[in-house]
Amino acid sequence: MSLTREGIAYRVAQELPEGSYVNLGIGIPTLVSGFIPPGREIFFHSENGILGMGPLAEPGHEDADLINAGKQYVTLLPGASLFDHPTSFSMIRGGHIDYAVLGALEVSASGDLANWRTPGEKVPGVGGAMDLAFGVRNVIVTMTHLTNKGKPKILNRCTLPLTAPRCVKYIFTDMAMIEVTSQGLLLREFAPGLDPPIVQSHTEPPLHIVSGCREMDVPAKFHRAPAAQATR
Amino acid sequence: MSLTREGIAYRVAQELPEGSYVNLGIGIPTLVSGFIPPGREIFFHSENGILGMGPLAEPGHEDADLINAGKQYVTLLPGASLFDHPTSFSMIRGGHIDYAVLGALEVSASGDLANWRTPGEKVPGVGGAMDLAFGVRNVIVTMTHLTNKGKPKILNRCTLPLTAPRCVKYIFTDMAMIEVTSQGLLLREFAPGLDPPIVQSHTEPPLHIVSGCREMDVPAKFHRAPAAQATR
Amino acid sequence: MVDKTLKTCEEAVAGVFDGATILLGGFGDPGLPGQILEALRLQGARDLTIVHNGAGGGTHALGGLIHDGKVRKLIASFPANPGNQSFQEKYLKGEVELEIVPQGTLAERIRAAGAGLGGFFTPTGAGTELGAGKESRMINGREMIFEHALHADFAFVRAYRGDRLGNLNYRMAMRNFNVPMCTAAKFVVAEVDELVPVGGIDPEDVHTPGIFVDHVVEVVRHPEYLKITTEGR
Amino acid sequence: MVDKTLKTCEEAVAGVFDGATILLGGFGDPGLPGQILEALRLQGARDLTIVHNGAGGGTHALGGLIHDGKVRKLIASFPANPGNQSFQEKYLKGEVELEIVPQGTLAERIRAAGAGLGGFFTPTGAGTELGAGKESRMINGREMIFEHALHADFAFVRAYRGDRLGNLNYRMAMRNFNVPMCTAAKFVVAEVDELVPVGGIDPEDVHTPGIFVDHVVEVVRHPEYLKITTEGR
Repeated sequence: MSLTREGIAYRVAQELPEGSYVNLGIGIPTLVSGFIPPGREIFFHSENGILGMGPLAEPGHEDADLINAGKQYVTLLPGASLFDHPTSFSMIRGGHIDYAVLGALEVSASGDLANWRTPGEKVPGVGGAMDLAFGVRNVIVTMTHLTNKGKPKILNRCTLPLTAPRCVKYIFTDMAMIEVTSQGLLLREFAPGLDPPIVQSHTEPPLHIVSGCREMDVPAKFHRAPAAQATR
Repeated sequence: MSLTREGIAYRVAQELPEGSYVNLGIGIPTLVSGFIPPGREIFFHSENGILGMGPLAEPGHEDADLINAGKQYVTLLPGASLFDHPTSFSMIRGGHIDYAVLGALEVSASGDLANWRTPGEKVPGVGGAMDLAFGVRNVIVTMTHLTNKGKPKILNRCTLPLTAPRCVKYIFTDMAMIEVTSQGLLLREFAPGLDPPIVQSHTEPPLHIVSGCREMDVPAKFHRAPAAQATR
Repeated sequence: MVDKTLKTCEEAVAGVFDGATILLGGFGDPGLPGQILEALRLQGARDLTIVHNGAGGGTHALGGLIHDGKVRKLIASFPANPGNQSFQEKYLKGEVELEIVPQGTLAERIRAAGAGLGGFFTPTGAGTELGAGKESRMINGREMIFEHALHADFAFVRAYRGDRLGNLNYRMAMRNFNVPMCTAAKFVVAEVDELVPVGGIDPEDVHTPGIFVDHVVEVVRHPEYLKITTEGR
Repeated sequence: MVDKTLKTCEEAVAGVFDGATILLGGFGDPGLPGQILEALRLQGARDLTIVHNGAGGGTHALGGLIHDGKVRKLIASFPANPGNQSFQEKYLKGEVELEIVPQGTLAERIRAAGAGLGGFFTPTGAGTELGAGKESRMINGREMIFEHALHADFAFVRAYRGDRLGNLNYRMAMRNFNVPMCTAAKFVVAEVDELVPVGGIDPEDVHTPGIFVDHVVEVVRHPEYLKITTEGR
């Protein structure tokens, strides 16, 4: 068993504390906002100058002048604010954003992140990825544990060009929740039905299993059977 | 004869073209706004975040939150804008302000300006003077031609600490209007009743008298008798 | 009386010369000066350097300009969108040069130019491919790299409301790169949804003071964007 | 529910420690947190470094803090006002250290800290007494000097309206140093004229987004300022 994409997003959402300022990347991170526990106040930031974003706009109710960094039409919650790019990236680079939830291609044992140049990609594009990786206090990576060829994405050393060195704090995958520390990678949680040795077998660097390492608390609807996982 | 302080301000005011963005320093420069020809649209800037200032507020009609850089209560004209210090000094340092009219203690033949540290002054204070002197395209100096001890303020070389080197474009005094160029100081106008040799005798560096050098066109009420001048 | 209004976008782009550097405002559609871009496409200037977050979509606006071969170089943070065919084709053929700049660094370099600064030290990019070869130093225990101010000949932006003094007001997410871009070019034109009388924008609501703007032109939005807007995408 | 409001200015300054660096907002009275300053004066912390445009007037507010000998160092652009007796006395006795910074450089150094930049090159001050000894280089044909980001432990400002999320709105000339100062300290408190419900400040009118603010406290203005205001000066 492992987690669906929604399952990863669900698990990350539980981790974000009340009152935190959060930037969500494209892909799995985008799903996180849908799983924030009711009543918990979280402020979502978008690079193009929005703090306090609400859900995507309902079809037919889009505002032509209000998109997020992924070019989707969004809404504002009460207490939102609007600003220009220099201010928006002051929030990011100045360490004011508490959490960036980002996708990743590779993460190293020391927290190096590679997520801006895919192998074989012809036209590069970095967007705000580097600013987020360098500037945000807590960089959370969400990704599938393995490439679609079944190779580990958590490596001793990244092979792809880095987005930022030593920036990742937590890795949430369909198999595990891992904390990156100066002492190495700590395995804190594993997906339902897995165990630490299985997670280790799919992870290149050694994992230190914390006392209290436990199964992830994620609803059954977000679990995925091994077969489904193998075909991904 | 020479000019009163108002006369100097009057003469400077005639020089500012329609549509120009102007920062006025403290002292004689402050008086300039009162002499702008009717119908000529000039935009006055204040370092503390105002563009489009109007006259001083009438007593009893002050707005506690609206002062200029000299801490006087001011008004706004239609089309004014308000902003923070970084934006205000972007206007100055970024070369967006067309004219700064500043007081001076000394100006050198090459346009060096000294106006921030008075001799014998115990507590220094620079304020926005350096940013203006370094950043504004056309720095206009207004001052009395002589110190109150009768010594020239226009010198071969400044003796006081510089505000900025080679920044002054025009000098307006009670005796003359002088342009600073890479070829030296050009005497363009002299006060009513004076002549170029008299102005030169009160000026340390050599003055080049331009063809067409003429008497200043300033109303008689702003002329001052020599006696009055001597007592200042 | 000062009057910075223009009647047409053709006037806005009339002075653009071959080899000019242009700051192009907008992030996605909000703030993108679509009608000025169309006028620029027809105006004929070539070998342009365009500074913009992305590379434009389809074959209209920036996509069109690139498609027509008018762009020599693009300075952008994210030209990699699948919709940017015009750019991708030209880039892969080597017909357009690309300088990739992290989005925050791009905004800050433009701001620095408008603020009269020579450049700044930022952590973003240090120790990566995009920081390679750049001057670097440790500041407060962190490696930082030097980034230069980015000046331009022209800036074209879109705002919501404007007046004859050049004051601009944006709505929602339109401010983005437009606020710094208006400060960093020698010649700045904004297309606006609505030209209002002087005083029609409250002094508290002026996001770009008129001092930064040379001209304002009122135009209806580019039909391509109206379509996108009403249909969503 | 997030609630950044405080009931009193005493709470705002409770954490200030001996030797702390404090960004003090305001230019003249607009934006000056007069009530927080009075609370700070009573709080007792010493050896403070205060960053402010001037040196305060009379013996209230910043003048009072200096008068009481709580200030070890002032970083300011214009401490030379004749009204600043408290500072001048202490300075001339060598009891307060002074760092003079040009006003624009001061604002920009604070902004740089808040923006995560290490510093910047500016022309202001090159070749003068205030530029002496600083790293310099030619950029685009102009001599520029390097200025470091200016970080602080605390920032105290005054705004017009605030909400429980820390969003702030200023009126008229209140923005001044307050906008950058709120971004550049570890702990930021704003005193406000009016605490409004969330949504009471339009998203377009938020000048300091709540992300930069730790606490908001509603207080009536310091009587010294009310007096000044109604009597003029």
